[in-house]
Amino acid sequence: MLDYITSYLGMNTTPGQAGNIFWVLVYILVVFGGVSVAVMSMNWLERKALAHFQIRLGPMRVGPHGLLQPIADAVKLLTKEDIIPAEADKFVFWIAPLIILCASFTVYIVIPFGPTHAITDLNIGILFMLGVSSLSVLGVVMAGWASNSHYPLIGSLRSSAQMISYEVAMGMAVVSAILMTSLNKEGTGTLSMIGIVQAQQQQQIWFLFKFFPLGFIAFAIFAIAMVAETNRAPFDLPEAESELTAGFHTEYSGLRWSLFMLGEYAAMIAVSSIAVTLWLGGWLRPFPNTLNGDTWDLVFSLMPGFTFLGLALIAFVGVIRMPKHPYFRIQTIGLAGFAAVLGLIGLVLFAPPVRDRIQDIFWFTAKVAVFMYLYIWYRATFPRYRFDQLMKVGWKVLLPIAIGALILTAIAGVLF
Amino acid sequence: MEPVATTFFFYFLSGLTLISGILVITRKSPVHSALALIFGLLSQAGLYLMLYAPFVAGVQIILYAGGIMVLFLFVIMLVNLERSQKEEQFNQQWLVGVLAACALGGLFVAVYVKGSGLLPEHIVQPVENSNTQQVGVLLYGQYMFAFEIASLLLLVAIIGAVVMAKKRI
Amino acid sequence: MAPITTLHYLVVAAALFVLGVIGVLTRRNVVIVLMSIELILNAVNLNLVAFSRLWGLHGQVFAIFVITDAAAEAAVGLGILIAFFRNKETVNVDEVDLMKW
Amino acid sequence: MFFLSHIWLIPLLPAFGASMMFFFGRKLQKSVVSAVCVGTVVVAFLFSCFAVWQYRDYAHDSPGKPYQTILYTWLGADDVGAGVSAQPGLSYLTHDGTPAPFHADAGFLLDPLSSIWLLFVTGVGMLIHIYSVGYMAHEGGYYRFFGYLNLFMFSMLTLILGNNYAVMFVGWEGVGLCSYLLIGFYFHRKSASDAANKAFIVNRIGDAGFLLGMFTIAWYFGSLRYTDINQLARSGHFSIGDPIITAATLLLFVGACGKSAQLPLYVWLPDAMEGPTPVSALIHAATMVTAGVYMVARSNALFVLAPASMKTVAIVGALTAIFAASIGLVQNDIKRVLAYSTVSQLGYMFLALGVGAFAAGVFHVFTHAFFKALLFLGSGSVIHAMSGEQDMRNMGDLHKRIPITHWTMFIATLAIAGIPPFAGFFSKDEILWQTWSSERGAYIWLWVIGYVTALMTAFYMFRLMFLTFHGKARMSHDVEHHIHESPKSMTVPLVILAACAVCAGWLGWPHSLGGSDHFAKFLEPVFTQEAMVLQEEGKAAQLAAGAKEEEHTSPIEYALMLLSVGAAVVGWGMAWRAYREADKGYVEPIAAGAPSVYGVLLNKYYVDEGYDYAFTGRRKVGDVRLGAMGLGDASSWFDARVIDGTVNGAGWMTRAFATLSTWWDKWIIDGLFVNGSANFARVMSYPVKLLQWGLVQWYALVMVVGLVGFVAYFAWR
Repeated sequence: MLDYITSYLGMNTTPGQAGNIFWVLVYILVVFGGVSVAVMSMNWLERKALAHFQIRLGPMRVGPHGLLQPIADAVKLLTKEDIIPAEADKFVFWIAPLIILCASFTVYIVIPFGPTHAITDLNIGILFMLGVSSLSVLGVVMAGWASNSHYPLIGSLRSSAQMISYEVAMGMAVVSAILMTSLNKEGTGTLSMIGIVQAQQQQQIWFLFKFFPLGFIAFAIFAIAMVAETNRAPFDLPEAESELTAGFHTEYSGLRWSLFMLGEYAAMIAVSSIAVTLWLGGWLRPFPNTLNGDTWDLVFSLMPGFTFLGLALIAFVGVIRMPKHPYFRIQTIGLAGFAAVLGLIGLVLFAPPVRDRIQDIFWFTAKVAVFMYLYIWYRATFPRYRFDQLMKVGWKVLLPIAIGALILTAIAGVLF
Repeated sequence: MEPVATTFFFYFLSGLTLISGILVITRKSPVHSALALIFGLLSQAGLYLMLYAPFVAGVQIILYAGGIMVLFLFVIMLVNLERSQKEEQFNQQWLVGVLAACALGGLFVAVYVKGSGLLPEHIVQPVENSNTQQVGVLLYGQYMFAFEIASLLLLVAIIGAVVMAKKRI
Repeated sequence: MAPITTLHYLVVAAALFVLGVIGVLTRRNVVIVLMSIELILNAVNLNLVAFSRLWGLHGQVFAIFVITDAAAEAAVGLGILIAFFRNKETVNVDEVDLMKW
Repeated sequence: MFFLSHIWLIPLLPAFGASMMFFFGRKLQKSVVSAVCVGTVVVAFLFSCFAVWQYRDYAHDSPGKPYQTILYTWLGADDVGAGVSAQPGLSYLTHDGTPAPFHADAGFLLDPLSSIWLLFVTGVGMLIHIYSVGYMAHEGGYYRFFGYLNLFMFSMLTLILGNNYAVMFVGWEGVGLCSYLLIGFYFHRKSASDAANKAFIVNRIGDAGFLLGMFTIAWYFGSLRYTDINQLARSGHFSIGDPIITAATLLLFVGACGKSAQLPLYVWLPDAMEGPTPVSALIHAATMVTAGVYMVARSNALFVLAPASMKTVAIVGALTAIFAASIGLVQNDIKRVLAYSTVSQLGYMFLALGVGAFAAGVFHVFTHAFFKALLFLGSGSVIHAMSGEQDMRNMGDLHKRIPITHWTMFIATLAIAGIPPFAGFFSKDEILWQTWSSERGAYIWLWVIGYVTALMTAFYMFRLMFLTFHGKARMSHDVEHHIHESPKSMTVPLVILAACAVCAGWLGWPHSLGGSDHFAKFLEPVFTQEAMVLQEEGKAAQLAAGAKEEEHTSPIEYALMLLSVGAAVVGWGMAWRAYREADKGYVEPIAAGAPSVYGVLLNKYYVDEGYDYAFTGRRKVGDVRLGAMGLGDASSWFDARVIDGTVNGAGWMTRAFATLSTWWDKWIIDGLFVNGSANFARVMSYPVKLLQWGLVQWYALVMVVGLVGFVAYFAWR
């Protein structure tokens, strides 16, 4: 049993390919927990960031600077009464959020956090991701239909049309990225996520900058289409609260509603990691060509530690600026403890064995985090589209440009 | 690499497929049928994976589950089916139909069993991780013409659907 | 248990095919008839992919073509369905009998 | 060689202007309209100047070699050259039964003859366009007028530049149409529309002749191209006086009579003065009416082979000349005088052609174009000044009020009267001299007629001058108050034309006066070949003009010159005596001398009335109608009695049959056969119907059952 467990550590591949059930389960647990934590912190981050965009403070009560707000929300949602409308189609109503959740989380099977840090590596990975993430529209549609009410129905109709429309452009952009992977000596590309990142490693360039600006155009199209794909602002018509009170999940409450939220944020992270994998070189560290050499490798491998120390510093400043009043003593202590934990993590991350294993994951996560922040930024900045404008953008602007970029990429690939 | 517990997964997935098929043709509400059909499709994708056809599986998921079924649900929502749900779901000659179909199925099984000797014993084990390349080579090489014809067919289908479904052209 | 041979897949496909045929022959709701047609196509696909394990990849390529045709068929069929519903306010196939003399 | 190889662009320029006018004219500003139309014609003029210049280079080594460019085959077989019936397209049998392909190709031809026409048509046309800008400034239908003018330019240039009779016929009909449209420009005036109809119908008679002649030529020569025809005609295969060629040429001459207003088809031209004056100047004096001359000169190779036709041409020309001149003596409408003088000058030209002096005829066309256009424009300017008054009896003493018009018209009068060294002198004298020096006998009378005509011409032209510009002022006061000189755009063309009227003749300064006849020498190549043909026929006397300048510088020529100049001066003097002091209610000398003659002349020999009796049938002879309207009466009677009777009878018969067949149809056909068979079929088909249930699922079920049986059969066979 034990050696079955340790046998995996020797082989340098993903547990799925190694066929090692134990480590597969471990990875699944880790990823699932990590994504859930990420979603919760994302929730907090979004509220705070939006608040500061709008010159507000945002959640401040629960915990220092509302750090514990997500936990409070979770408790509230879990204990809330779960209402199913009388006229609703019970079974579909019940299963719709599950579909979305499964669709959003199944994707994580193939997301490569590092050369060996993925649950498994399907050789149709990107295809699998697109397909499974496109399943979530079924959940949305069913939720809207099952509620047997007008707003949700309209919302789900909108979302089905919107998602199908934008999948086309998205697929085109992805294909042009996959085309780039086949520009090697033997001329065979790959669909597997890890393979794509390794292709960028071999070609010494992120696909974002390949055949500039072709790669960039494809990336931009994907970056737009993925926002529409996840029903986020400015494409959040299916849940436009100003038009259809909450869109397809108007009738939902409590746990199911939280499942919707969980699925939505998980899908956001998933598509962002697709973008990172395809164009931003996945787990590769930035500037591999210009800033190379052992010293630079050392510097970049120390990055994670410094990051956590920086977070700890911020938290510590927060501790200092905490009002000196008995009411706030507990919060001050808690924040100090939080800072201490962050600092400790940072110190641990400096240890050579840890940092060598951890830095791939760090870079990947950092790049995804940038996208997450972009999501919030869009939501704070852009007004919502009208539906016909949305369709027009999808079919008449994005799709032609994507096809053109694809063709040009093919030509460029043949020429150079 | 031999996939784990082939036998179990085969029976599991095929059972899921058949059950969902039965649900599809028996449910009253079309949405339930669609849901069942989606499950069937997904489990069939699993069967394809077991048959070392990952690309077909992916296409199955994207096109069928992601595309066609969404289309179905879309139409089901457009078309108000309240009335037809209250009505009789099966037509008059349903018994004859069932009998004929069952006869056909039995005939198929009999023919398979009878002709199973014809199937070659050895199973070509296609290397899984180059499946997509091989399919692509076939698709764009030997079946190029058929591929173009299929794209033309899709175009015609799009135009036809628009013409028929649009109120005013 | 007995190893899984191609015959198993063929039998499953046959059963699925029969289910589809039953749906086509007996249901009155056009939408479900269309879904049953999808079932039939899937049974065929299963056959093809199963055979492709014996005789090379041509079966899979053909399966992809079948999926394409299924998409086209669904689009046109649903278009017809919508047009028909707009005219007769029903989706029952045995009320489509204008061709009856 | 750009311009030469693109001569087909010349007609297209005015055509473009015309199309612009007809499509957008209604919306365009007057300035734009005049810019477009005048601009196209100016460009066409420059273009043709360059083209002719380049033609000089082209034909430098072999003078008179026609330049021919064929764009495409317009109808018929598309082969170039002698045809074989195997070629695609229409083909027909020529007179000797050999198949020939009919090719009327859109081809264009430039040789000295057509280049002369090209130059003065575009030149005079350009001047008249400019003139019209001023003249029509206050008229309605401005764009319509200019569109018609441009269309006319297009047709005329097509007529000139075509390389075969078919294209020429297109232009021929085109100019006919345009003259119809322009004569009837004031269509709201009954007289104008009547005149337009008259012109069109009379022209149709001529066109019919032209068409028949064209067919005869095609049937006889197997081609319509000038080059082919000339080649064949000069090859010497055909004897002089070949009957068919004679017939063809006579038919062509009928067409020429219609277009160029010769006896007996001249009647339309005086009435054509109903149109605006620039139109009279351009179409009915300078260009269109000379189309007949062009056609005859163009087919000279045929005419010299038919002496009979030549004689006909000469006689008709001479008679027309004196006839029209005699009418012109007494007319009072200024434009009608000019119209009759035009007719008689055309008669001169045909006289020249008829006696074989083609070059002289063409020369007269050339000079006449300038001074007659000038006269018409001047009269237009006078009418403009007199605010629409056309009757000379109400004019007089205008020479100080509108000096430019006066002097230019005076120059033109000198020219037409034949006072040296003005243009008319050379050409007219040339014609007279050729007439004299052609074969003796009857031709001497032709010379006499020409001479008398010259006298009359001088008389009525100076009569016009004196009545219009001198004598006492006879107009009413308010008219007199309005008299004013015309605007620049009208006077400038007058001056230019006056310059031409002075100088144009010098091109043909005869050898006898120590000049070298450039004009004839330029035209020589076109005509000399006939001279050859005729010489070996021994009719040296009928030699064409170009061939025989050298040997005739006999004293008789000088004598004749003096005579004709004398005639002009005498006519001048008579007019001076008669009309110098013309005051209100003056008396015409002829009216004083011989009132009956005066009446006859004033009523133009009652020709129109005669035509009304004979042809149109507008007047009855006794109580029967002859002519067209008579035919109409007869056919209406026939229609009312015979045709309608037959129709009614047929109707009655039909009804009778219908009742019968109704009964048969209802009871036998429908009852027995149709319904019977239908019922029979229905009864018989009942069991089969059970299969064709009309439900798709039922069909599917049947299909599945069939499939089961099929598979079962193949499984356990």
